[in-house]
Amino acid sequence: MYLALTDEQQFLIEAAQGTLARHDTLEGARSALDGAPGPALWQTAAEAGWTGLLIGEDADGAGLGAYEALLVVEQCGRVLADARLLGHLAATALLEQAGADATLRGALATGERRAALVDAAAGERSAPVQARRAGTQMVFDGRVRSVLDVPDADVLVIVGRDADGACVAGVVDADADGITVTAERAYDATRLVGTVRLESVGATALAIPADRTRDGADLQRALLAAESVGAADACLELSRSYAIDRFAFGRAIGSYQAIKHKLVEMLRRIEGARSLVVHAGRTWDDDRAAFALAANAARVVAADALDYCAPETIFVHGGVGATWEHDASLYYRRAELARRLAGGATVAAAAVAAVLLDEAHLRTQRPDTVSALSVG
Amino acid sequence: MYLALTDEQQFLIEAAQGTLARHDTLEGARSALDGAPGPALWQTAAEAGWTGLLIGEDADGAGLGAYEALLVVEQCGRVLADARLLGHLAATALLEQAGADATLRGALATGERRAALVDAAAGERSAPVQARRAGTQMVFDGRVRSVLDVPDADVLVIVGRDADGACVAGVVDADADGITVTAERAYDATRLVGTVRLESVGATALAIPADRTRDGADLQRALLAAESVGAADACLELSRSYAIDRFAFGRAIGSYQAIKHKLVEMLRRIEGARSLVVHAGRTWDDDRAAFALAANAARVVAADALDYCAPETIFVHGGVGATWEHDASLYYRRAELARRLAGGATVAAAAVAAVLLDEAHLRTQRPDTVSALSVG
Amino acid sequence: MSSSGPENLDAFRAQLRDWLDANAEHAPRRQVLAPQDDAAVGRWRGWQARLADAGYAGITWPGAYGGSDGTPAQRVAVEQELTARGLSGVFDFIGIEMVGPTILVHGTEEQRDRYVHPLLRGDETWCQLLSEPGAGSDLAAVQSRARLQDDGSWVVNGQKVWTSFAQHAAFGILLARTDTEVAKHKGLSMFVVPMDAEGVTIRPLRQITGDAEFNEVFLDDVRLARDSIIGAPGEGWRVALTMLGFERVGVGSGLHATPLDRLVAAVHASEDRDDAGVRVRLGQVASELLALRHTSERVVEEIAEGHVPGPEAGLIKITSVTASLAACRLAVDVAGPEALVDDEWGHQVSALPGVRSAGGTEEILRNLIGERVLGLPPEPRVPTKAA
Amino acid sequence: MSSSGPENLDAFRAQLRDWLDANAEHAPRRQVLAPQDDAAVGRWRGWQARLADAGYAGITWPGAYGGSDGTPAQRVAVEQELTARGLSGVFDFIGIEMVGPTILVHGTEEQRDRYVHPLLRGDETWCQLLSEPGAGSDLAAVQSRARLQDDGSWVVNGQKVWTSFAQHAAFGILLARTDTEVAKHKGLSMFVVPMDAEGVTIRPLRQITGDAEFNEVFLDDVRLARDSIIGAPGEGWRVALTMLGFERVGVGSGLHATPLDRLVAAVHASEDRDDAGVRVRLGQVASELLALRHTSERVVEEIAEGHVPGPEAGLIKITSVTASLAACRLAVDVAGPEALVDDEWGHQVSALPGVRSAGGTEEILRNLIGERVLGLPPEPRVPTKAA
Repeated sequence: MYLALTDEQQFLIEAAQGTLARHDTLEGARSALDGAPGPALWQTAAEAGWTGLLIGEDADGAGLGAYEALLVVEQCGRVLADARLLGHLAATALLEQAGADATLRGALATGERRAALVDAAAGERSAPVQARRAGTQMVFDGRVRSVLDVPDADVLVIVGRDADGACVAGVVDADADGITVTAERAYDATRLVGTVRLESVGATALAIPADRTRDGADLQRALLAAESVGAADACLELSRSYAIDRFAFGRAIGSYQAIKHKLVEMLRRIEGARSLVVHAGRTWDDDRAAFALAANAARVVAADALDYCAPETIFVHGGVGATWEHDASLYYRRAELARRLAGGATVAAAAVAAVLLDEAHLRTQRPDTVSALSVG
Repeated sequence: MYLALTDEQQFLIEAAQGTLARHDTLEGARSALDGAPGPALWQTAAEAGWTGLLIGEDADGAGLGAYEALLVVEQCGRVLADARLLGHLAATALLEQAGADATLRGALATGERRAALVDAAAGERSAPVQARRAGTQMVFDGRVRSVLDVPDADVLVIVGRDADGACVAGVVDADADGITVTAERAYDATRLVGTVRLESVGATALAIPADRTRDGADLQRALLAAESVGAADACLELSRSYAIDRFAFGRAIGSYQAIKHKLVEMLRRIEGARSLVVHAGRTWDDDRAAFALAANAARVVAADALDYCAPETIFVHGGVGATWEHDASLYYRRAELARRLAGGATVAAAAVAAVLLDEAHLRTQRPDTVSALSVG
Repeated sequence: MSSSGPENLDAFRAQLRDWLDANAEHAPRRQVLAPQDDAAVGRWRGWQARLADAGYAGITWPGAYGGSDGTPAQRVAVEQELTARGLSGVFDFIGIEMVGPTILVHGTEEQRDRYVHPLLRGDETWCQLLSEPGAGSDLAAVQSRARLQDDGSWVVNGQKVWTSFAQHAAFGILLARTDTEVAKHKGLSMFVVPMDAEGVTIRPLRQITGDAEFNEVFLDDVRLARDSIIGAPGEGWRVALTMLGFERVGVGSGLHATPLDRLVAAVHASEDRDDAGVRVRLGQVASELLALRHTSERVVEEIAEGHVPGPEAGLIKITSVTASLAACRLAVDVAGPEALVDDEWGHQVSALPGVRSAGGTEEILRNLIGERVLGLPPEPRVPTKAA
Repeated sequence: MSSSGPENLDAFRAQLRDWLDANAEHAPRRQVLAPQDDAAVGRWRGWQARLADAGYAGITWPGAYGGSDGTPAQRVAVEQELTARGLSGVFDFIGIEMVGPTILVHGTEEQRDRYVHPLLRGDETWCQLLSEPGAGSDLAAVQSRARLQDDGSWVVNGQKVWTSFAQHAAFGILLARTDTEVAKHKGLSMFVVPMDAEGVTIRPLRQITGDAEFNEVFLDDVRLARDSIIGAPGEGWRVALTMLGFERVGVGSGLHATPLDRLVAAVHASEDRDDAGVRVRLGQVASELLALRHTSERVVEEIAEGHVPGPEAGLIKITSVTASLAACRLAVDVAGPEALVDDEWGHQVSALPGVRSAGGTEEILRNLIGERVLGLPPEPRVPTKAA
């Protein structure tokens, strides 16, 4: 509902739906649980131009903004397609911002190579990745768990903290000395996550202002939010169809308030989350300083929306919803893992509070500061 | 439901209901909001023998246990009667445990004098009350906010921490030097709460083992839990009657699942809370070391139960539930204030975690320790 | 003001800002709930007249009746600029959002001439006489009777509840039963009632806050002129649906929720500022409030583009109440129980439960959205009978 | 064992403890869900036989059929002592808790002699053939047909779902329609089906965990002997109600929820042990688990005192699932997402959503309790027609 998209955005969505429809991604998600290889979506993403969405036209990218990336990823989430875009898009956003080497960006834009983001900020509880400067290089040490899309990635963008506590970023080939990537088993088998160990890894420093190095991690959270909105919406659609078709005690079960109100609650949560995803998409281009708040808030509300919709979809379906063969179980697996990735939804909530309290603190120091929040 | 009471306990409940029915406590709660004096229930409590429930028969008390006190207070909660028992019973429990002066206990048992408990543990966020020994006396310094029943109390039982961090208790007349009590305005006008300031207050030391000095605060939380169960049960009864009598769109509203399932949810929460109140009552006599866990868990679940039942009772009633004249609003005021008293339900949850994690810690030190929790 | 387009809107907004710079001193500050004292109400009505005279009230209404022939986008711009400055809009939102548009649609030319312009300026304010003790959300069950007299006038008897601002209103818009022989919703008609007519008694109904935001209104043999009916006899249900449709469009509630900056300031000022649990809770509540704000903005954009939002816009009300209540409760938790009796948070804690049922219970709203938006089948019908 | 009273109970318990000291080595450990491998099942069935031979299964059943003529309090004592040691009880709880008592009530003398004792020992285990794809919670809508043959035997066709342990069962208890000319619930009858009969096909139904806890059972022209009917033809609904009543008494679920000590150990072992927010969450979840435990204990006490708990005991199941799920989710949150794929927590995260709908959806349970316990009016009836 509440659509306010440009024609180009609408076209992007429809093209994504068409592209994804060529794969049976749900059956792929199920068979992957039994060890079968999932559908090879990376090539599809490359052909559709998604791999280069955030890379400039100077390097064969589409030169689009986060909003378009979020719209594509929402469609992927709807059918549980994982094209390894969450790591790649977050990493390429930082490379683009740093104006990194055009050859590298070109290879990433066309999908010839695949990138992932290694940022301990994605898991606030981990010890931060340590960074020190050595000539023109940054040297990184540390260990980060459950990094999205990192197994088999070709290029790593690493974010760490230097001795002064400032955030710095670097880029390095994934097979460079000192990098060990171990794949983790994932509850949602569409996912590719791994633990990264960095031992004196020398990387090319990226020229990004300190207050913008977290944009990659925040973008990854916004992408997770968009994906969750898509998945939650698919849950609502599954539930809606079943509630109309299934009869119990002489009536369609959707005529009972218990079911009907539950579905409306799904809709309410999805609409709230979607509003924040849209808002995050817009701030990326229009007001980057506000992006962190928007992205983390989107992450919180979207994770809660999917967290509600996925298990309730099982319950609406009664016993059949809890069977292996039913798609509801796949969305449930998606929900349970997704809310814990990139540091988890709780860390995103803490990040929202941190932005707001830091701003309040500044206001008490300089009472004349006008806050974006004073509106409303 | 699930009654498993002795005949004596059943009699105590019925007697309490009869006694309380002689006052229009709900109308009293409403008119108190406009500044009218509430019903004078202290005398009633004294005549019913409730003031001496926890005081030994050697000092004219009933010599009963916490279970009986909880049952009486549950009945008070049901009709929003506040007889100032929460401060008095918690304070007298510590005096009884210490074998304090029989004359003092006798005056408290008969209701001639009224006691209150001043324990900063009731509000974990407050700085603790400082205690030091001076001869046979304890000297207390500190400030505690929102102390139950402390305005106009005659006797204060104070719990503080000495320089070693150990809990110690003392008793003192409320008009002693160095004590300042300021009444606070209360959202639920049946309540009497105040801020206590202690400046070098000399008090008679109470001989209570350090690990039992918190029993008073824990008992107060259990009493709040019992009271909340009574209030929540009354909310369910209000809602139930209305749901049966009120028709909308040609049907009693209780026939709609949205209303029916809400009322069943009230029942579910109330029964869970009641089980913990019963359990807390039993452990007081049977297994005092387990009382802290039981009392704080009861507090958490009962606060949540009332927190659910009171506003939902307003909503079940539609617009009329939100009017000044309707009793639902009085239970809502009770819920909002009660969950924040004695440190608040969140502090009780933290206390539950502390008990469990401390025990887990001990188990890792001495793996052969058998935990009460290993059952089930 | 009749042409639209972004350039025109920028010019409109610039002009509006200049006007506000010059006139804001006359505006009452925006408050969560309207104050009940007469002086404050008088000042607020004066501000409405000033807005109307400058063309900033009834923006989309026809110029012939005092409106500005403007666009929905301009209406939204006024709302945004007022909100940004923390200023109130019109006093009589019932008149402006619901009664005025309804009279414009269903009223006679004489009725439009008589009522619309004084309504717009706040010279005559309005109240709704719809709900009854036995018919809250279920308006088709209305029992108030209007009996046609031989001279074409009507005599009304009945009781209404949940009437906001009845004590200030010049007129009420009344739903009454004119025919008991037909199916429930077919026997209703809509009337204009002068609130000073003989037989009208207003009894304030106190809310949990202690304020009397609503009233009960008793109608005892109230005589109404022949031309006081809006639409034809028996068309009352259709007129009421039109009016409730306008209520839904009067979104706004999402923009009027608990201000996030005040919640953040409350946590910042408290001892719990650095408590990990409190920070996560703040982040969750703040995210909900932000979701609410941006959902409201999305709906406002829709309207600005000329779309009429679907019933799902009603979900904003649910989120508004739940998120605002969560915000208030967090603020009280960090400030301590005494905050329950202050004006900043305590008043809202008392007011919000009543807001949830205002304009129909949440259950009715969820039924409506489940059936109209999600296409779920209705409950089985229980045979209805006329009262 | 026929006399009761506390002294007798103490003696009973002492004797039981001695017996457990000597026999516990043969008992499988208590687990949240039953294992599916044949060796484990065999061992568990052996333990059931041992319990039965010692008089610790079917305690309240008549001695004539292998029971112990004992009291409900003794039955509770056995449950408590097993739980305290972390030991499993009987393997075939469907047989012991539901089928056995139903045959004792509605079966013929011949049926009791034939079925009850092997059932008690676990020599022959049982499954339920009640739910169907089109009749989950709504059993009266069962479509499986049993047609009477000229020789008095029956031929059954149909499909059943949610059948636990069908692959191990010697017999199933089957609800089928024997008369399509009467109102829905009047045309049903209950039968005993040998699971190795020709025409019976068992298809495992995998759950989210990946395990096949349930099965679909297809019945194609399955011929049943004349004496396989339990009760009279057309009495199936009454027999089913009796059986579901016994199910409700088989409380237990609250005692089998996520073990609190393991949750506490998980938090204690994590980096988040000192995080204020995590501690509050642990306190809340732990309090819910404790409420669940003590509510279960209260119901068990009721039973021990000879009362039959009301339908509200079913609420324990709801709390059990919600509190257990909250506990598992907290444990995974502190341990990290990899814990989702381990056996300790991940298996439960997968299993619990299915438990919630097992034995009827939560909506049905809430309707039942709302109507039977709170006395709320039922939904309006939709006219039913026979299949």
